Amino acid sequence: MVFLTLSCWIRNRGPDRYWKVQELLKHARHFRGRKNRCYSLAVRTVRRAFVYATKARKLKKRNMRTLWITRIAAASREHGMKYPALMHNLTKSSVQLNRRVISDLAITEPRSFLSLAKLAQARKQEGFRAALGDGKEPPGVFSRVVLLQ
Amino acid sequence: MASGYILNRGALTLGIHCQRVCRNISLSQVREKKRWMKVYTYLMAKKLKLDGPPPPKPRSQQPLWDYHTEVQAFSTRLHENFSLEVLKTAFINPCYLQAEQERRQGLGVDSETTALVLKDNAQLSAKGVGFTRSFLTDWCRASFPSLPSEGVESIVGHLTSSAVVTYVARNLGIEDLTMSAEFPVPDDVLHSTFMAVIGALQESSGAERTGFFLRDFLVTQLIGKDLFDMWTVVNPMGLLVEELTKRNVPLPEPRLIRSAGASTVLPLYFVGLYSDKKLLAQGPGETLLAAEDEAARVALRKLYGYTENRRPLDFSPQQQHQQPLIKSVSSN
Amino acid sequence: MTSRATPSRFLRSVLQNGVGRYVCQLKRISIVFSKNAQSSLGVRDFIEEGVVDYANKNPGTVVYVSPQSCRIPKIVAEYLNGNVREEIVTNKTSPQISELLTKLTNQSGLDIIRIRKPFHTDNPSIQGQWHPFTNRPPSIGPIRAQKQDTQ
Amino acid sequence: MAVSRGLTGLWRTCSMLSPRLPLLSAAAVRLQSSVSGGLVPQTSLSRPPWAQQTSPVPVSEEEERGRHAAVVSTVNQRIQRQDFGRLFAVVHFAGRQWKVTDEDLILIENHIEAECGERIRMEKVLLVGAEDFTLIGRPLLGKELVRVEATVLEKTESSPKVHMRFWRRHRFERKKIIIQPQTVLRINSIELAPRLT
Repeated sequence: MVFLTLSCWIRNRGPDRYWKVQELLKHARHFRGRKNRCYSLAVRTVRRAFVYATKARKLKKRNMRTLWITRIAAASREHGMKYPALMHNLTKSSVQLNRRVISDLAITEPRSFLSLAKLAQARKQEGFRAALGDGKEPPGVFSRVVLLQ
Repeated sequence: MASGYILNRGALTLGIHCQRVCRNISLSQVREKKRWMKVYTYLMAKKLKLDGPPPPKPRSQQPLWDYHTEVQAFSTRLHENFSLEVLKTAFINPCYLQAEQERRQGLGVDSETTALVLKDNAQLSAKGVGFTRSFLTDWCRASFPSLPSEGVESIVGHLTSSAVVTYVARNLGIEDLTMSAEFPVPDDVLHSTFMAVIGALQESSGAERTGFFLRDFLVTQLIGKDLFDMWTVVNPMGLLVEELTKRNVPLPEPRLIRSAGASTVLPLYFVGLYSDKKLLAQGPGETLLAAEDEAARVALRKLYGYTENRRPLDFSPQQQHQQPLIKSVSSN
Repeated sequence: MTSRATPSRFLRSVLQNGVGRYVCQLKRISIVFSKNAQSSLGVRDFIEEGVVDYANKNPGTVVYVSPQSCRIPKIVAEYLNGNVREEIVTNKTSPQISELLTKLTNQSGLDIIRIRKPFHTDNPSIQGQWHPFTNRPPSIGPIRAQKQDTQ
Repeated sequence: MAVSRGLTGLWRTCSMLSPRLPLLSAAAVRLQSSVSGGLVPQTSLSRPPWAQQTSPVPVSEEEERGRHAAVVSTVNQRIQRQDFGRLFAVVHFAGRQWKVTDEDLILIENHIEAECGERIRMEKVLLVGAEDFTLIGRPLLGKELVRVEATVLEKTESSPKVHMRFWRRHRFERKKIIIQPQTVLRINSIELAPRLT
């Protein structure tokens, strides 16, 4: 037989489900076991992987925020403050840095973070004095709660 | 046996059809699913595996290529006013001339009618090398006034080294335009071509613009580089002592200032260098010697003004180059 | 595309572009189309209307227009760092193609894959990175015993 | 009034900083933003809801003023002489805050209204720092004080992401491929002017 064109020369077999399968297996090649080559097993796993990836894009934001908070908490403890006090007092002194930047600063720019902590500390003292009245109370008084007892 | 036959046959047929396979098939195909495609892709993949990838072909020998336009676009793309004649000369390497002449002789045509009337870029290249070295040296002296001459030399050597220059040239699209005997263009040819381009720029637009060109494309490679990556100092402590005696500062005294985990597998020592009871620098290390070395390097960086948090290099565009800071701020 | 299955890179720029001057990274664009096929109708329209304007607006880009007998019209863009991108423009209208060309011009030719972090810096720390000794006064307990080693 | 509040906070921060870092003069300056000075209407958030506190610590106001002036003039002099090293800034851009320094790249998940190669100025600067001083905006630093410039490098597209939702046993499966526009910016310069008050 003489074939002048390539497409007639190559033998054709079976229906062409091949491409559809390849499209899907492309995403499954790194899986472990038979599901990286068997379509019927791969199809469910790939679907689940996509769903996980979709959900994880939201979860990542949440997880990163907790990570930043943990880091800020650790860093602020070093300067004698707790995380809630630091963030609250920074907001009160209208510093609107977000948690990502503050945790970055705590790692890469420790002196800037120190001054932020000092700022929050000063604001905290101011707040305490305001709560205690006109600020004439001696420094030995702990708080009103102690006085009431 | 059969598979070998198929492969041979495939290689023969496909080799011929390699370039125009789409066209042939699309002419002869019928409207149906292209069921032969799977086998065909397998065959092509097998062929690729057997033969290896095809040898690279210079862009100038592929279809759609107009040399004059390319050169013109090259000059406008970089916002420079090259004179095109000089620029074209800059791309012609001596090796290309030689190869071309041999090729013409091999064709057996009359040598007078086919004589090459092209100049090569040797002269421009030499000029470019000289200018680049002198400009970079001046620039280094101006930017890092306290750096000694060996340091300046090593920085200039790093910037004009073959690796950096070829990297820059490849990313500026010079490789396509270079006329060279071989392909892919060897590194030294690319290096001399880049230098020739700089020589051509100096000839057509003057030294100042060439300086800006070098600053924008070559000096930017310094960003993120450490001084001692470029300048290998074997004994930083000795250099520091030498430097301090030159400046009439008392000699440095190393002191262990902090340590942690000294008995573990991961010890950490901080060594501080004190000179006249003032802390010059401190550096960490896994052993005392390494820490001392590191501290000496930190001190040298401080002395030479090449610390990581030095003022960023000035890459402002040309028009506002001389403007003072305050003026530009108040004008907005 | 899950993140494990796809390749990724960090944010980069070609040759520190934009530090000194900005260089358009698209060096060459070739439009391959057919003179009479239906699928390249929009490309023919674009070549009549917009291609000259485009070439005038981008003098740093070489535009090749090549009519061939092909079914699938395409645009081949070559970038300064050597990457080549092919875009298939079957059955696209003239404004769509113009938009596509603008997009190709504005790109830098780096691979379009997942980018791991949305920032890149060469100087991550200006005041020196935090380490456990940063905020501690210089001499604390256990060091004194080892001071004799250094002297 | 706003300035005087700035004063009270200021000297305390400085005096606490200086004994801990004796080698280098460190200073932190609180700045009242120029924006809240009158452009923005007075709301419940523009000023803290409690009364202004006079300084309870026995330090006279003249001394406070003096200390504040000393710090401000020191920082101003350094800015005048330009002998801070590299600067970093925290800018608010495209809904996020970025800590940037010169020659940085940042990637914005949206397109912006500027051509490639154009210079833009980032005006919302929350914080500027050098090695020895930090200027903290409350919440923003003044436009005449600091100038952050950037170049638009690239306007490109993100890699395709699959958005897939699936509810088992409910015959619910949705698949969408998301490609969003992206912009790459290069920070060119961060400049400070000696306008500290």
